Amino acid sequence: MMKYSYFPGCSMDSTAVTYKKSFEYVADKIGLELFEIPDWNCCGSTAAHTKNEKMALALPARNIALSEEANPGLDIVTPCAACYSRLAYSTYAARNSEETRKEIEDIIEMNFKAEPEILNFLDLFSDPEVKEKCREKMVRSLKGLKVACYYGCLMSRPRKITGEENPENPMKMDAIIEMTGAETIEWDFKTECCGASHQVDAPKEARPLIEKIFRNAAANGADAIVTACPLCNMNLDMREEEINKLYSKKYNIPVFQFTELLAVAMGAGAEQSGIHKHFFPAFDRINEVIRANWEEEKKKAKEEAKKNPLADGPIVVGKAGK
Amino acid sequence: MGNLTKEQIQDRIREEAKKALATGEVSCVVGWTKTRFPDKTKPFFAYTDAECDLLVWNEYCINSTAKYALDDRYPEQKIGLITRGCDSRALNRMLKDNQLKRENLYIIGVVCDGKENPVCDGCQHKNPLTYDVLIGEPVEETINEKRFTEVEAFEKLSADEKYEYWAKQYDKCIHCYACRNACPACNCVECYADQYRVGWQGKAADREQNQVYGLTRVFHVGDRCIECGECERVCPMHLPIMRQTKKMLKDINDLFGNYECGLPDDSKPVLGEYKLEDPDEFM
Amino acid sequence: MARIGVFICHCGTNIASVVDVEKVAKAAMQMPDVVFATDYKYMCSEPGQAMIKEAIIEQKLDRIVIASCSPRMHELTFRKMLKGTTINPYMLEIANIREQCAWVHTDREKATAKAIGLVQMAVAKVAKNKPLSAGTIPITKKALVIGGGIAGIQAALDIADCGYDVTIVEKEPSIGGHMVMLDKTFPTMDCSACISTPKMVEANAHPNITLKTSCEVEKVSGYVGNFEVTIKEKAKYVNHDLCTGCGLCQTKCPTKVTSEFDQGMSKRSAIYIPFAQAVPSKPVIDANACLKLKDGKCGICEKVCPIGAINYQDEERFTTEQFGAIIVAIGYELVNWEEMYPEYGGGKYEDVITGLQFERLVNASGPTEGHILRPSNGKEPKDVVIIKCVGSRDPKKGKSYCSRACCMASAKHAHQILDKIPNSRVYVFYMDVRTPGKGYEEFYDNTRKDGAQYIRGRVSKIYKEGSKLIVKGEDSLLAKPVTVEADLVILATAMEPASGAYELAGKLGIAVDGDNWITEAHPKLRPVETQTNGIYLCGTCQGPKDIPDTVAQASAAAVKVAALFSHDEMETSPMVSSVDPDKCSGCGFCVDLCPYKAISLVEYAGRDNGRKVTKTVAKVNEGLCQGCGCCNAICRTGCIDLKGFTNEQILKEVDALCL
Amino acid sequence: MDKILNREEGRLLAERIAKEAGVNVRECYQCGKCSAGCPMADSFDLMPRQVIHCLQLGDMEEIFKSKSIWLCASCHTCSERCPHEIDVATLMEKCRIEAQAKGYCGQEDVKLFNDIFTETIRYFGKSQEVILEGAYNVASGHLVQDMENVPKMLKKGILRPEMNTVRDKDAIKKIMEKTEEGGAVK
Amino acid sequence: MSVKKDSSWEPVILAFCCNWCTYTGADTAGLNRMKYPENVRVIRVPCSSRVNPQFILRAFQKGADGVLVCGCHPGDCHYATGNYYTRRRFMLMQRLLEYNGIDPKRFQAKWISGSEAAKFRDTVIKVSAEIKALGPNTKFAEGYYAQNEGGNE
Repeated sequence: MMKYSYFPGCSMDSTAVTYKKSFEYVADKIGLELFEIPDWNCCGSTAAHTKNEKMALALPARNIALSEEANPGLDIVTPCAACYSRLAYSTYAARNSEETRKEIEDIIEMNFKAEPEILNFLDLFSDPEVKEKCREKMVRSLKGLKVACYYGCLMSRPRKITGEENPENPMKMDAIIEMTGAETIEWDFKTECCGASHQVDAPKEARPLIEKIFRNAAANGADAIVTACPLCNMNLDMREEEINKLYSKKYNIPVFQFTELLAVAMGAGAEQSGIHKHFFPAFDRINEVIRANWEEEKKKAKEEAKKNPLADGPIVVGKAGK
Repeated sequence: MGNLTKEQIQDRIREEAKKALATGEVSCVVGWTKTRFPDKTKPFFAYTDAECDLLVWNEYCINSTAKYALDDRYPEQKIGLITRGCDSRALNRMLKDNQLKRENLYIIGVVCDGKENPVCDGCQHKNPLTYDVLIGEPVEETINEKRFTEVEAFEKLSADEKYEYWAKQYDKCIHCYACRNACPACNCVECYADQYRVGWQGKAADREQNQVYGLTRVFHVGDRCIECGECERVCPMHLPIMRQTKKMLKDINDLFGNYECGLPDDSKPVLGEYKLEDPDEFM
Repeated sequence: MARIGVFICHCGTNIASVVDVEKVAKAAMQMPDVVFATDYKYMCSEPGQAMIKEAIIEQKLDRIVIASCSPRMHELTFRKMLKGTTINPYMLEIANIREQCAWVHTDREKATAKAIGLVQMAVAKVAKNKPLSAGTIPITKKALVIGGGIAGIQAALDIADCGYDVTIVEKEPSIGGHMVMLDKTFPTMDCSACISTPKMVEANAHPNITLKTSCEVEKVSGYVGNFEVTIKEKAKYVNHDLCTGCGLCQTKCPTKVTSEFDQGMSKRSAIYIPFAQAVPSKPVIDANACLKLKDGKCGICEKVCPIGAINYQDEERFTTEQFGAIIVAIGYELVNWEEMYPEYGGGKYEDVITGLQFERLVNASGPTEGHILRPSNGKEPKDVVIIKCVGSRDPKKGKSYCSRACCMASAKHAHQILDKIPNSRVYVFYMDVRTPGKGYEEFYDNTRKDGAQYIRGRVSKIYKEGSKLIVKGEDSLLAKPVTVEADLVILATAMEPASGAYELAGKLGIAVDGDNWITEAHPKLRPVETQTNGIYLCGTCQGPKDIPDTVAQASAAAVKVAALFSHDEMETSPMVSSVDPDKCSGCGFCVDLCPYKAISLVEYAGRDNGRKVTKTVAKVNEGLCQGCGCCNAICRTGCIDLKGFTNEQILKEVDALCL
Repeated sequence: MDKILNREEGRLLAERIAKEAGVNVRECYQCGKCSAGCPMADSFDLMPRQVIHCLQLGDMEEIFKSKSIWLCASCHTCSERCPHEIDVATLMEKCRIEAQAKGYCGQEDVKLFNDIFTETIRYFGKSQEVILEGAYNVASGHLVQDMENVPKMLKKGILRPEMNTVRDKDAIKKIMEKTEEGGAVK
Repeated sequence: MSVKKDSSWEPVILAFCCNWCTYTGADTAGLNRMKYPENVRVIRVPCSSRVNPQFILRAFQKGADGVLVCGCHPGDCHYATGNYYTRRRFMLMQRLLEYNGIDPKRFQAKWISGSEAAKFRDTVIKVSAEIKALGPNTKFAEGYYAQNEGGNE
């Protein structure tokens, strides 16, 4: 059953345009049924739990309660690591203390049973059925692209919330990316913090965290970093150029959402995957890989039986392209 | 009930009893015979063919035959026993307690069709579980949902109500040990209660001695009780003895998992084993 | 009629200041069967004991009660005293009126009343005491040592030198254990192999020692002085009676697998002698690697063996032998740090190694012939980080205990690196430095003087950038996060009990603690004994320790064995259970219950219905019974009874309580 | 003047905070693994390890006035790696909330950003990144921060001028008001 | 039931203590001069598993107001497994007594190790106070019935 209650989160409607486009493309391809939670609100993010614990529990709880009402029996998926963490926290707190659950109900003035499981997109795409569907839809190979999967903090830690068995070296995204033919590298900053929550209010202190991530990715030979969170992605993508300037580096590592790579491998063009909308140029890199693979296929095909080349060639840049 | 009429069963019993005696290996067959009261039978030892024809089967065949096997723990010849479900569980009990040897027994199992005995209403095993020859087709086993309802109700009383109740009961007890003598789980060679010199308890039939006997008895048979109800049936003062033993059985079921005695498996009495993960209330 | 004497001790003022001892003595005189009662300053003193002995004669006492300190204190003293009198040593009961009365109460009146009550209980009990005498059992004067590391070797040599036979069972193909893998030993920097191999050779050559390598203990039954042990000898595929140890086979063997002895840092052949100084210096075939045994191909060793000692049909064998005592010396293993610490790379970096791997690396007979080289590229490291407490003192990821030897081992490694690699830098991340041992602190001092930089803090992460390992820690004395770019990282990994320790303890019927270390009988006073008589322990199977402590413990265990063997037979405690066969129903309930397997069902000529019959009844093996009384409480007839704590005695005590 | 360690008040407060976090700070043996793995520790004036030490001592003043509790990114690396399973991150958070209630602020910009963030939630129900960044830049005086990215965003259609808000605004307001009445969850 | 509330009344409490853990713990309590009520009397047994349930009935019969059975913590038994049997036995015993009208506070089992002197003291203080609050035990007590001519207790 590929039916889920869907909590997009605030970023999905604004900055995470590439995530949104590519996910919608993939969801459509594989026939995912998503029911957006009606009139959802912000999860409160870092700000709420920095200021007020009850607020941090109640804001996400309203969304869960709405979901229980509108989409009964469905688990909730959310693309954002922060939203995921906050929703999961509320669920955890309510499941572990009846008193807390009641208190939250009193605050939000709704029934709140904390029944649905909270899933992030990596959980969603690790579902065997979803994975199988994805695999069926692959038409291009991203072979030759060396990818560093970046998970960030909130999908890995704390363990009691995420259920991640190995928060030092998670493998869910790697397994998803491998379906596209891209190669995932072993590196050491999969779950190191990128400092997204402090990039605005404490830039001086937080910028080095980004640099370290790029440094380790580069040192381990990554062509690209892949994320599964709008905040991680924007933080790395938007600031790569600045980092290069600030630290006199020449990192040339585009930062994709994992859904973009899935979409591209399923045959999406730029407009459909949003791949050309990155701050740091990402389009060319992926196109090179696809072209190389395509030409090799073509050569092979010619050599073998002079059959027609594959239907899907390199991406044709739409009118919004460069 | 079953596929045979009472008369047919009776005929088959007599036939099997004669067959058993004819082999020469079996010295006698224990069953029931009629008395001068139409609604009573008595236990009966058939040594000859003629005596076999006196064996009866009707709804008044109530006494347990199994315990008679203990009369001769070291028989020179096999003892034949007419055995219902409850008797066979009693035999299993005594076999597990090493009081009998299976090879000394010739068991004629009869699928029971219920007796004029209130305890039969809750019977979960009408089919004999151990036998050499079986009379009647096995019937489907039932589960007694009300196994512990009486105990559960009694548990709800206040401490003083419970005590008062039992005190009154034990005031009646005349210390006759009929319950012990009828019980298949009471199979010691020499009962502790007869060992006056050690000083386990006094001889007097007063409330305190009766209480101590009553509770000690629960501990001695509680994890071996096959719920045949013989103790209560033979009690001349009509003490609700089963209400005590069933309490222990219920607690065992609650604390250590499903438990029923007298089945032909290799389970041990609960107090003779332990599990590391047993609940611990004594921290 | 019993004639009981009661003796109330003042214990100086310890008892007398709270309890009115004279009043207790007076009250005792009124108790049934008491014919004499008195008080005295110190009952345990010479004059006190003399007074008791005198009273026994004068008053014709046949049993006594002493009200004094805890029986755990002086019960033995007074029993010994009674040995020289007309009274059996077990016709004694002690009322504990010090620890459990005078010391815990302040109200003189109430305390005195309680003391009288306690005396009353003891009087009631002693009236039912019976004379007991200790039995004797013969002793098989042959010891089994399980484990052929330095602990086992030392213990075996000491026992053998006392003139007794010893068998060493070792699961590996050679004895030697961990010590022979080490390069140097702290703090003296002796060559470890040079001091341990002579012991190995001596053990092999000793006329009283039998070596059984590639063997494991399969089953143990019996009791002190008379253990029956089944030993499993694994298939070696080489007839060691024929083999001369020429080693031709291992040079010709085409299959190479990683060497256990070199901690995975070199290769060995499928038919192999584990290391150059191995004892016995004869090869075995590794069935998991050998082509012939796996696929039926190859067979080269058989062809080249000049003696025909190769036997591919070899099978495991079981032998059963009698032993009088067993020493457990199965040692330790290092924890699997790769699983515990993904943040240290979880094993994916070749240049992150354990201390034991470093020992092989720095050893002249090791894979690099003693040159410290980075496993990844064979180059000499300049910046080396040593991390302590990897798996130790880490209740979440590893073990909560301190592994004791690593502080010194790490200091040694730091010293060796600084000594062997000019211009090298060593950083030691530590939380505490523990050097309790002779010459240890001085050694640590010197290591620091050599230039080892100690940094107080636990390392949080190791990762790789380029060819360097980035080690992230906090310098907690600076209160600053610090980073070291290292070429080599050595982890001082925790010790844990050898695999199979738990199972072996089960076979032997001895206890292990929560971490599976074998538990000693008493942490202070019986450190090399186990709770089972006749089974001793030594070395790291009891807990992490270094070589000096291990060897000392081994000799201590050997003395215990020698002391046991110095008698032809031994006394057993008479306070054991026994069965009244006439009352016993033979239900066998007690048999399964007994933790020592001391009870069995036996045939007994009894009577039933006036007829002679052969009954089946329970019988207690007094050599095995430890006197716990578990069987007593479960026996419905009460026919099994613990001497010294009989049903009758305890019931009388209970009765006396409430008089 | 020397720090006086045996002050009851701070100790009781520290004990309460630790209890709320479900942590026994006495288990900490100051190994420093938390600080060593902390991504923000370079900017901390008090190492996470020292925060725990102050909690052990009951020296809350030191914690409340520190920057560290504000700069903590709640990445939970410390809690994950602690050998004694001390939830350092949650303690940091509890200390920060407590400090705020007591009127301390070791890092004005962080507080400001969080305040603006919660205000946007109060009024719109959803986070408004444009308003958030703009309001923060004006309020903090960092006028040009991140502004170089704005034209790019507009050009690529990443930022849209239209507003995204919750329909049931009262519900959100009520949640905010109700939660601001009380403090920590029991 | 009316219990004469005589303030000077002290309960009689019997404690069966295993030699290796609780008896040692009680000795240690003495060694450390800890204070607890006088009304507890210890009977030393080698192991808590030596305690026959009949001893407890006997104690109540002879007028004990409370009975304690103390042994090593499960897993720490000197004889390896004895206290696991103790645990089963006395969980059932406590329930059976309750079923017969005896307050479960009057019969308790506790695990107290040799080093837990303070736990021994605290247990005695607590149990003693609990039983004092319950008043004298008349149920099962020998002679009580005869004296009171079957009167209501």
